[in-house]
Amino acid sequence: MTEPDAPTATAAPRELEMYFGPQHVGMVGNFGIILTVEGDTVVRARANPGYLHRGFEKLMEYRTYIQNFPLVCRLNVMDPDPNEALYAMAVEDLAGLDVPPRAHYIRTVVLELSRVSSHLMWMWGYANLLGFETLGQWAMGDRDYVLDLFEALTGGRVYHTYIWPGGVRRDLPDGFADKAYRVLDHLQSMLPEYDNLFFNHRLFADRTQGLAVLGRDDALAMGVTGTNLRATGAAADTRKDEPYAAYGALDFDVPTMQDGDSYARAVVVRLEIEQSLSLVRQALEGMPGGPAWTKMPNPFKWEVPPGETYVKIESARGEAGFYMVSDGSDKPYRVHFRSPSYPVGILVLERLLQGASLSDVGHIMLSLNIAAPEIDR
Amino acid sequence: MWVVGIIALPLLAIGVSVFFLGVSRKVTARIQRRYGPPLYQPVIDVVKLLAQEEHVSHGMVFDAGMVLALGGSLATVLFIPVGGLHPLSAGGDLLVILYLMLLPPLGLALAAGAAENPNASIGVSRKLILALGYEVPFLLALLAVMTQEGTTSLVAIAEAQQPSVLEWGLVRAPLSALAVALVLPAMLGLRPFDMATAPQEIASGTLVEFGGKYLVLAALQGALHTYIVIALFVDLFLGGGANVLTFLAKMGVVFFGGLLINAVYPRVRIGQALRFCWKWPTLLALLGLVVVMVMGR
Amino acid sequence: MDRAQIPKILKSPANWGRKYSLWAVYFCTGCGIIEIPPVVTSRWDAERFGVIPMATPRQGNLFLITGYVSLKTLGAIIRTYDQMLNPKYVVGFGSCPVNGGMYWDSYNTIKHLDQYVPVDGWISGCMPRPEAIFIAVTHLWTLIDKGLADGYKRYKDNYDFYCANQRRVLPHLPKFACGTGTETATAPATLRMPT
Amino acid sequence: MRDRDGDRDRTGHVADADVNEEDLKQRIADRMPQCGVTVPKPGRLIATVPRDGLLSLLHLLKTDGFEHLSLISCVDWIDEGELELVYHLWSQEKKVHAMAKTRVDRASPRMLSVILLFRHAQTYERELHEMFGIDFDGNPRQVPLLLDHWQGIPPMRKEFDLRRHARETFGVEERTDD
Repeated sequence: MTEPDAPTATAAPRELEMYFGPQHVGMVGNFGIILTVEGDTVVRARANPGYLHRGFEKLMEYRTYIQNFPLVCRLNVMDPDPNEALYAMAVEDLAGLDVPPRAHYIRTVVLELSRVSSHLMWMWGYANLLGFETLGQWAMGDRDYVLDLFEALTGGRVYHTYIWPGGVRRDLPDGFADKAYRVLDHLQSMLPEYDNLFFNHRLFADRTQGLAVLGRDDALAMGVTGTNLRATGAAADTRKDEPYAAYGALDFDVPTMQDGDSYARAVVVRLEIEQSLSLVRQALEGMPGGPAWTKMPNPFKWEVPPGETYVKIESARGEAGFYMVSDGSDKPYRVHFRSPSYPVGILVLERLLQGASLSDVGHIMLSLNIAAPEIDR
Repeated sequence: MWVVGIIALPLLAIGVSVFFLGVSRKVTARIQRRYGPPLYQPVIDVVKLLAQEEHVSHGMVFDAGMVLALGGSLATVLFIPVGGLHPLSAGGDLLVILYLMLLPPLGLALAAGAAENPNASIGVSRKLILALGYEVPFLLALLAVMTQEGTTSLVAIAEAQQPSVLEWGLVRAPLSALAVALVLPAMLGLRPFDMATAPQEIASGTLVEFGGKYLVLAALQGALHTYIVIALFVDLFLGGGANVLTFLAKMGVVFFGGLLINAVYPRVRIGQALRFCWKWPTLLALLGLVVVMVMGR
Repeated sequence: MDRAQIPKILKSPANWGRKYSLWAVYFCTGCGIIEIPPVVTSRWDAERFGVIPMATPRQGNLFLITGYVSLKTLGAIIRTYDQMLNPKYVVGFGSCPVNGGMYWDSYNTIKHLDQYVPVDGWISGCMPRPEAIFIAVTHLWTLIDKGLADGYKRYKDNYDFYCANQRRVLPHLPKFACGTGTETATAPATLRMPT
Repeated sequence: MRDRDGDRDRTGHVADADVNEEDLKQRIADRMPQCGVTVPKPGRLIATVPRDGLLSLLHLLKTDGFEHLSLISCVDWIDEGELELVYHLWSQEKKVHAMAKTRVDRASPRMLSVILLFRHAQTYERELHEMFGIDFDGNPRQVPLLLDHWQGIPPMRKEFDLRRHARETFGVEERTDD
């Protein structure tokens, strides 16, 4: 019981056990992998999560609905807004709250900006791992402009506590659309630069093509969603399958690639940035008038009717879901978060790392776009 | 006079290489749209490291390895003519330099082995494999130059190139020069060939267990290595230098080119690096050797 | 370089080096890590102040503990801290290391970081902005100048106190396998706890 | 496969979605009479079975197109002395989310593992084993996942008092607000 996940076989004399992370520059998030290497080749890999576990689901059972509201966005720091939206949607579903159309559009803007910021962060990490520090610095610098937009809209750079049961916390500030268009234009103009420097680079293709291939059947059988699944050719996207917010009224395609290797996964993310920029633009242009929230009952004494619901959303990493059970009191009875990184970060990662070269461990992990706080919760 | 040279040359080398470190950080920062640290930042770092209250050693072999590495580099510096300065030129030539250049990697390997960190061992093995890769074209190119000039003395080679630009090794043996230029990033440990100290893969590789004054020794050795390789290239192919200043200016140009490549290339895998080194640079160097031998007849 | 600084540098070159060459060791302890990449990249560029991220604890002297600390992470933090060379400075980042913050009643995160490792400075807030990190760095400079950034000395002097606390929450760590378990867990009177 | 052809309308669920769910409900009721099926809203389906029937229900659903296991969740109904296991399945073809539910005894919770049907159930079961203390027969990897050397009652159970634990372990002072 005391030995966490002990190795099954005794290590052969030439094999070496290595702790990859959490104190490791090549590690994304506070996550560990225990590698058994022979020379430069990984023989066996075991994921070692739990460094970020803070018992979210238990904490939420102890807090009222309104107290949970600032808590949920901290589930995943890289992409916080989908979690807020999920929580809001779950509570709305249970309590039967209506959301005005304007709030749907504002939510779409926020969710897509969050996706852009998460993907740019991913690009920084990925480029850095491949030793492409210049692109990493540029992407991170450009991400800051998105954070500036968030700051103008919500007052916070990273955590926004903005999407709220019954709508959003406040309406768009004056001149927000113009600011947003400027940022969108800038990002749009940077994308060709990224392509020249990175995605069209021969060395990038050399290092990633054919690496860590995940077939479509395997991906489907192992619960993979999001960009990782779309890189195998399956056009599954919650935004299309079960449209929420304003996605049903917007015009977009789901970018897919066929190969399912590291390269395909990276290119899908790159294509999604472009698509998200267009979605933000569409949502801003088609923004209807009217109120941005519905009036809620007094949140301090608010009791949500008993019931259960499962809502889901397409976060930057895939299908994020929220299973919420209410027993009619002012606190949720049970909350369970379905994180997109969860199936990918443990079983799929362990499988793809087998036989990989030690130089590729970090960027195989990053190509899967794993967020450690989502796995640990 | 030569006593002054023996003392001055290593000091000059250290000064130049530390200055290069500062420049490299500033230039990289500017390419990355940053302001960057002050030029004298490496000096602050060295002062900080020397002033640390703790220095973790990993035993005699660790210490001896570091001394061997730095000593080897310093000795090499003395044999490389810088402009008119060549204090030990009478006693040495290219072959001596080649032998002396083997000492630093050996010392580093000893120290890293004594540190007993798997990352360090992997870093050393990568470094040695990479050396295996670039030594082949480098030695072939050297052979071509020595055949052409009919001497193994670096001073003579540098002086033979003095008259005009047309006498430069770059013009007279372009294939060999190109071959060495291609493996130059690998010899300098710059991207795309910095896998021996890749922080993101093996957390700084060979340097993982170095701290305090040992890191100073290691960093100094690394900086001197950069100096040696670039000085060799300038002496062999860029006409040496009429005086110290022109020589240093040429070195600066070569280093700057390396920095630009460093900034826009990703890191490759060790296998890819080996394949690259043994393909085009080796072919070019071989071709250059053949051309020299045919023309020389 | 500011001309007025030169006498100061000559007086204590060691402090000059320590101040302007803070090599940061951090790992993604918690949410706070999200603001570190912007700080070290092109928008905010911490390298101006000599702060650069370092890959291995042997080379760093500034330890950023960025956010809530779960028990499993605490083990890694202690291990990393012990590997760093003196002098070393610890900065607690965000509300969670200060008093548990949002996770004050969680079963898996520690509440007061300074009971387990000595902390030289705090940055409060959730999330602290990049400017706050720079303020922390400049504040740390003042502390180093005055000789108040002495967390590593406190750790040495009150090792029993810290060790007992560490053992209380992490009894299984190999570090404590041979300990007696009788160390007192009350703070000695001489221990200056940052308030 | 409707949406891949692009004939889906923009407003969300397609018009014949209800038919699908009613069909499904009927089919499950025919094949497994002990199973209670409800359709709370379009696109959702809840099927409740006794503990023994769960594997056959999951198998039935899987052959019906529910190939994606989203989540295995567990709810602790402490007053009824039972743990409720909820298997969340999604059908990409039908665009329906199904929850298969079953209850196990709280005192000695045991369940058959479903890793033969869904490979990645391994991790979910591993977590439930850790957080609720449920034993999954057939899961080879029931070792701690998130917690480090945890002793005492599994933390997600309702009888685990979070605040008392925090007070005793970390010396957290009680706050006046709740």
